[in-house]
Amino acid sequence: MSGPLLEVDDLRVTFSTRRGPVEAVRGVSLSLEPGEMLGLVGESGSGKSVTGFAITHLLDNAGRITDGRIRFKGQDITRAGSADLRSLHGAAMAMIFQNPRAALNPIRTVGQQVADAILAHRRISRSEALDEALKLLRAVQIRDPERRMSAYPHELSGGMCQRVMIAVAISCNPSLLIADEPTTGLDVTTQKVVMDLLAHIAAERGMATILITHDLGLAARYCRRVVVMEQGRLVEEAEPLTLFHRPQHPYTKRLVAASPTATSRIEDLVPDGEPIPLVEVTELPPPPHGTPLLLDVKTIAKRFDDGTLGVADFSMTMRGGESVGLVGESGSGKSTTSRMICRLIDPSEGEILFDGQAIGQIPARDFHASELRKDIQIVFQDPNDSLNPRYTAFDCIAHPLLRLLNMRAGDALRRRVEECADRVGLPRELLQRFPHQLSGGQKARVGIARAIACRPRLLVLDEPTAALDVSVQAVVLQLLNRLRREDNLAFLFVSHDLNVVRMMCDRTIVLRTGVIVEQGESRALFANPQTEYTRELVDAVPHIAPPVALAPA
Amino acid sequence: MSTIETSSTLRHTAFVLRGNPVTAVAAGGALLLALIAIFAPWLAPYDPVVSDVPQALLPPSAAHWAGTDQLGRDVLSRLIVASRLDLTIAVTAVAVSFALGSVIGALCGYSGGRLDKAVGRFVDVLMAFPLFVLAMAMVAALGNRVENIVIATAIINLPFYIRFARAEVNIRRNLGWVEAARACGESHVAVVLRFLLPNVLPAMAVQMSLNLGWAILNAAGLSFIGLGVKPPTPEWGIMVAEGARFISTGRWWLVAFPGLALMSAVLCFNLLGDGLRDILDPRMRT
Amino acid sequence: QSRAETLRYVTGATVNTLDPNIPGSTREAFALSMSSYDRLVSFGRKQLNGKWVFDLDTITGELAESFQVSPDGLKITFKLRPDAKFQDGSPVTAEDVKWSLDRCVTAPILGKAQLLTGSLTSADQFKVIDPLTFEVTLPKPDKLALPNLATVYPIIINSKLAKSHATADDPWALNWTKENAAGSGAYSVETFKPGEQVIAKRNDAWNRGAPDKPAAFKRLIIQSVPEPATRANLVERGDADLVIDLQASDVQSLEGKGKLKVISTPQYNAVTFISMNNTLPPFDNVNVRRAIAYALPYDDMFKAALFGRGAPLYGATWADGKPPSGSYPIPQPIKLDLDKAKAYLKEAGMPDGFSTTFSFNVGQAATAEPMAALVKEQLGKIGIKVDIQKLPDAQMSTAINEKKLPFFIEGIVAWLPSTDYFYRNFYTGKQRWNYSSTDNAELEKVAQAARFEADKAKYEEEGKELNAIHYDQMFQIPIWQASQDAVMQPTVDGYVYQFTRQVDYRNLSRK
Amino acid sequence: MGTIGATLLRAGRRFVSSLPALFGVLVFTFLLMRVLPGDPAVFFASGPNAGKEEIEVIRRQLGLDKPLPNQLAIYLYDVGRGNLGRSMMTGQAVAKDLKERLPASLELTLTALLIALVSAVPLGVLAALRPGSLVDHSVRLFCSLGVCVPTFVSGLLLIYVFYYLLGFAPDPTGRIDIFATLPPQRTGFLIIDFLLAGDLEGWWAAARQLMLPALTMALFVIAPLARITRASMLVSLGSDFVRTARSVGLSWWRIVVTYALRNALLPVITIAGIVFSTMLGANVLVEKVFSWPGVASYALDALLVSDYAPVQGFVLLMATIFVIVNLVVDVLYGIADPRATVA
Ligand SMILES: Nc1ncnc2c1ncn2[C@@H]1O[C@H](COP(=O)(O)OP(=O)(O)OP(=O)(O)O)[C@@H](O)[C@H]1O
Ligand SMILES: Nc1ncnc2c1ncn2[C@@H]1O[C@H](COP(=O)(O)OP(=O)(O)OP(=O)(O)O)[C@@H](O)[C@H]1O
Ligand SMILES: [Mg+2]
Ligand SMILES: [Mg+2]
Repeated sequence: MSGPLLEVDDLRVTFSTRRGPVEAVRGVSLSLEPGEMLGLVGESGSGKSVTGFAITHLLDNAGRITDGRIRFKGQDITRAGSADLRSLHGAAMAMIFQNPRAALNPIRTVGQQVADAILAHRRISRSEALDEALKLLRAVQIRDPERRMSAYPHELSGGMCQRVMIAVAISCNPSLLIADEPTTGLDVTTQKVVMDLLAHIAAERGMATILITHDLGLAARYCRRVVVMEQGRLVEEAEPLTLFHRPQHPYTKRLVAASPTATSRIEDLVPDGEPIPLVEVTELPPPPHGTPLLLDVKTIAKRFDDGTLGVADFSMTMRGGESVGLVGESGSGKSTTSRMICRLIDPSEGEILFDGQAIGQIPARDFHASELRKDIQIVFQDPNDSLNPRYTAFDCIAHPLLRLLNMRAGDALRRRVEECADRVGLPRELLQRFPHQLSGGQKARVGIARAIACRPRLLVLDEPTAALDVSVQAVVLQLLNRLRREDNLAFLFVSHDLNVVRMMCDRTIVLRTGVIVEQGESRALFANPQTEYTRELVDAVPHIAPPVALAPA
Repeated sequence: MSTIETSSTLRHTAFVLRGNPVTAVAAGGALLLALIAIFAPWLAPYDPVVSDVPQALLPPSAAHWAGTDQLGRDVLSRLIVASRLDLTIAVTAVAVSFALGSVIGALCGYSGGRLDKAVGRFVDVLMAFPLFVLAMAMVAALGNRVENIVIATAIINLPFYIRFARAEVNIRRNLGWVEAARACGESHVAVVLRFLLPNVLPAMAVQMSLNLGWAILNAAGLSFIGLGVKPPTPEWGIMVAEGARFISTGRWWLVAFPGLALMSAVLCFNLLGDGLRDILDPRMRT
Repeated sequence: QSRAETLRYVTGATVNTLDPNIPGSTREAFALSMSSYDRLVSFGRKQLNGKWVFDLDTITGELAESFQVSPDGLKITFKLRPDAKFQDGSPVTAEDVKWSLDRCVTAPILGKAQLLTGSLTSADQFKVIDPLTFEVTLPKPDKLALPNLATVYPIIINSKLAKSHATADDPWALNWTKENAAGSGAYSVETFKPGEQVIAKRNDAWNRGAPDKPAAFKRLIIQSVPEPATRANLVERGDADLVIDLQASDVQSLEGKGKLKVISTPQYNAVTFISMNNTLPPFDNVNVRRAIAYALPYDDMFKAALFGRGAPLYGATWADGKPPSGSYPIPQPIKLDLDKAKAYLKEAGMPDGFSTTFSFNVGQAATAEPMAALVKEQLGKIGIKVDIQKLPDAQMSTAINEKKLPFFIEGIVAWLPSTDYFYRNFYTGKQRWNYSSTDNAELEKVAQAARFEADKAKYEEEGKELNAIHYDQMFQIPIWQASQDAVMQPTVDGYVYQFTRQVDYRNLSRK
Repeated sequence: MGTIGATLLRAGRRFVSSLPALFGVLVFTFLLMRVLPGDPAVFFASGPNAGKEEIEVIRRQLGLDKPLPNQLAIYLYDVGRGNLGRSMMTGQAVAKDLKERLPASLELTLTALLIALVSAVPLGVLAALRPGSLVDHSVRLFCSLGVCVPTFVSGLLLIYVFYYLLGFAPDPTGRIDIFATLPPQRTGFLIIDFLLAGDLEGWWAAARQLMLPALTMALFVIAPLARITRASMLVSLGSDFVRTARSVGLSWWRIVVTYALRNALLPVITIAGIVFSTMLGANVLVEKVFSWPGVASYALDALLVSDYAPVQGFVLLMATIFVIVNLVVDVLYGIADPRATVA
């Protein structure tokens, strides 16, 4: 075969929506050589997925290719009919989706699903197809594939599901694979394994791959060439190293800066952002001797009604103004711990002292009436569901003031709310909006404003930026950092992004299945992990480095 | 709420209606029904209860657009006046079961545990009853007054609302904003009543509008077996039930017109219910 | 047997027991028992206004070949038919008769209260003379003794068969007879599905029919179809042979089409009332009752509820204001006259009227509902506010029994419709059937005297006296005798209106 | 397979846990009946001259002379022994009556449900394939029409048109033409018994008889079924796994049926279960109109005359069926949805 495998020329995609047409992709051109892995990065909503769907003709009914051409193996497939599409799909190009569990039919065994895909393109008997499927499962390195053939997706872990998904996608040996954020939602450790597998298979079978991701580090690690998208346009195309070290386009520059790396500092995340008075993290004034610990958690444990042990034997201390990180893989008990400390759920055992007062014994049911309620506040993981859909931003921020400080509606309240909004950088005119009218970053700010409205002394942050874009994350992190310094807030910062924790926290606690495996001063801990588990976590974090995986073999 | 909210609600509603002509028609129909019910006494061309036996069982004519019944009463007038009672029965019955059911269901869904189990048992008992028989028995026991028909209809609807509210609250109870409300110092009860409940109402409102039609039919069924509203009060269900007796003698207007009235009311409510889903869903707004 | 030899009869109610004595038996059960069992005697028939109806005054033998009343009227001797056989082939003997009648007056069954009205109260009164001779002794001569033996209850049961199913708890085998017929009647029950249908086969050995022949139809299908409109459809399409209890409007239309035979007879032994409880204020005031009697829209009710099908009992003119006849019921000289009604109300001291409730039962809704609406409307015109109450049947009978209803629609049926029987059973005593709760010493005295009155002329006089008291006191308002409409295929012949207000299948044949 | 075992286990556990509800129904009905103002003794002592004495006799027979707690205890004891009492109305043991009539009701309800499902599912799918289209609107309209007409009216109309005017349908008098010979009773379901007896003519007669009433009932429940089918079909058509199926080029049929529809049917199963139980109790009016010898009309008649035992028996039967249907739904669900067994 000669010439590029795929050529996209000035592709435009328009969606007809309630408010008229929306042009999601506005003139994208790219080309892909056989066997190449191309990274497609950009922020949420920049049109990455739509580009992928347009190429594979999987757009919603509402979407239409309005202009441009797609050539595949030299053939124009822009307006391919449904018959052509059927042979194209799967056999020639395939797609892997973000949430593997949802992408698999929940009531069909994975073996059958792989076989379905095979049978769609090959005239063989079902039992032959099943044999073939078994081979594929083996190829994607599923342990014990014979048994897994008759498993349902819910019986598999996320990583396994993604492997099955890959098996489905490669079942007919397509020459083009489009992987749309294949590892978002997976653990850092799983993410690495899955990506390695994908790269390996693509290389082995000579499949060209487009890797769609918003994680620059990931793209850098696996791709030779990366294109950057912004608002439906390609803004830059380069080799990863070039891109990271010498970004040309301002957008790319912002993106690169915002991506936390093993060495970045919070101050660096937003190059042209608002200037923040720099205070050295390590130079916190040592607490005067004799002041009680702000938080003293003594061997708390949480046993759920169904018997699962969420957290066991967890102890920690915090001083005022200190920032402690809590990391661990999914399900390790981070949220459970933070909710117990926040007194939203009751610990089954142990004691919690706040500012010297025992609060562990006050039932969570009654804690809302406690004096200390306003001193411990929480910021939630997903900004989308952390705001009451029926409250405006103003109402959200005013809520704790009304309840906890007994303020009355009126000028004083308005001023206080506006002040909070100002502090988190939320434009005042957004205060009258409802959550669905706010962007993710704006919602996160409202959530933070609400949490700091009562001037708490301890702020628990449960993955406050996990659902945000890197650039938004950068701004939010910076904001949090500033607030902390200004108010001498103590942070309990929960996250699974080690780079973020390293930047934000003085100390870090590593949790695994509800038990502390390691803790210590953040930089030291990450530079020199003591346990295997922590080392794995650290290693799995994608770094911007030469693409090792695809180094010419 | 603020004026911004109201005007945007209006705009949004108008938008949904424009995009969905069926809902628009249904909404128009429901509005018309409500108007007819309100102005019934002035709209009815004849007194609905005054008999004129020599004029009995006349087919539709210029004087009596929908014919006359067994006692020579004008069917159209009776239909118009009946709308009031029927809508009242439907609306109050549904409102009562909705009010009770949503609060009980929400509390159960939020608290879980023993309360949830106990109420769940109670709901099971109610659900296991053949509902129509339950309604009949209750009306028979309490007497067939309008209030009792309303109560019976409300009670047989109750389990559905409890379950619905319970399920809706249950999936929301661990959401961030619910915990946030608690972190803002709200007690559990306040969280349920002031935060969760308003948020599940839209989904339930849909259910409600579907039930409105059903409540009318239920009253009609009760009338058919003789446990409906007292005569000579006009009521669609009774009129249909009485008219049904005359099908075999070809007096079609006695069943056709009340049937049509019943049908259009139920249809309006049902279609409106589908549309309401779109209007009330805050996520569909911009 | 062919379709032509089968009679398919559809009805709204259902046969619920094969023994008519069981409490709760329906009219359909009565009707079936007329054919599945024999009694000692039966009523004759007569023509009235060109239609055949039962005749109370001619009693003919059924199982009895002949019977004799002693001159003092205290002994009735029956000679049984020597050829009479039960359906299992065993002969009918005086022993069986004795057991059956003993059962009727001793067991806790419906027959007991009925036979009481004929002075038949104790087993001692029944005596077996020889296998074919049977004697009944009466304490007093009673006109109604013999007719009572022709009613539904005193069925003659195959006593050996029944006794073999008796138990210590149930010496009269009631549980068994409920589901099994052990009689000598014209039809034997083939299948019995309570609430659905009964299929009966002709008993070819039965020869008590007109000129000593078995019944005409070889097979009977008695089927329950609750929806009256459907019953009308069935007979019109020829799927059913005979239907009664149709809606008046359907009968009217079927009659109009002229394709079917429609025989309408007023229910001579039944009366429909607007009833008032004479012990509850304001109906304890005779003037209030009179006011009501003149305020009812009789003609409208008759037309709207019955479509004019029946015999009105209002609007008569009594020359010199005296009852023209001593029979019961007779048309009353009352009609809608609001001025008179108002005058009576004033006299009662209630010129502005009062409020009351007016009840009827759900089972009667088809006719009662329009009546109630009209009553409410008319009474409203003289200031009486009426609240209509529609009660489920059981509730209605309970309320009537407890004498709680002030004002309601009800009806009565008498199997032995003689004047004194009506007055004694429906106007005296603290019992359910005394709807008006009448307690009138004069009436009671005359009625009791009439009971044993042998002289016909005197009896007529006493009857007139009772009717005069009734009119004067207006205990309740008899309004009409509704029509019994039987609609049948033109080929069906021999329909007779029976005291049971049901069809006697033995009378019927196909042309 | 393990999953089926687990499903059965779960179903068993669920059955045991619904026993208290059954008991509640039992007691509640008992009390409800006593609260009814009608006195069955008075009603049934209806012969002329029936006086206080007769009423007392009947009251004793019915055991109504005892204090309420004793009555309840006796009733519970009897029910425990499978004795549901006697019906005054039919003079038969209630258990026998119900046993005879239940197959009629079940046959009717199941057929109606089948008709409803067979029409509702394709309609719902059709509507979901092109949401907002004319097809979609017509389906919604058509379905709503069905819910708007009370069953007794649609029943009478169907009879009038198909029996009286056109003569297509057999006379609406129960389950089988009165002149037909019944098949030997095996299941109680006529259309099955006829098949077992190999009597095709009889089968056809029974099926024809069943058509109109089943249609009447089906019309009433098509709407909820179609609506839920449409909704869940929309959800599953928009789901990620359908997109996956499209991305690997499965055929349209396979995507719509095997992938989307099979998933969409899960909620339909649940709703169908609820619909079935409500139908069984609520087909009173249809049974009345078609002279169908089913349990519901039996209970209605009993209720109107305050005949306690049949009503109590009927309610208990319905509640039991409700529980069983729930179990069946559970088991079906467990088979159809492998995830269900995990919970
Ligand atoms: N079905 C649709 N109807 C209307 N607009 C759509 C539709 N799908 C996508 N869009 C719009 O197209 C734009 C690009 O969306 P796309 O899903 O490609 O973003 P993305 O880069 O993949 O983002 P993410 O990282 O969040 O997945 C967005 O502005 C989105 O609102
Ligand atoms: N209400 C509950 N009942 C039973 N088990 C629970 C409950 N909540 C959490 N768990 C279990 O407790 C463990 C810890 O959960 P937790 O939510 O604290 O994890 P996490 O570290 O926050 O995970 P993630 O990173 O996915 O948010 C998990 O195994 C979870 O399944
Ligand atoms: Mg995307
Ligand atoms: Mg968590």
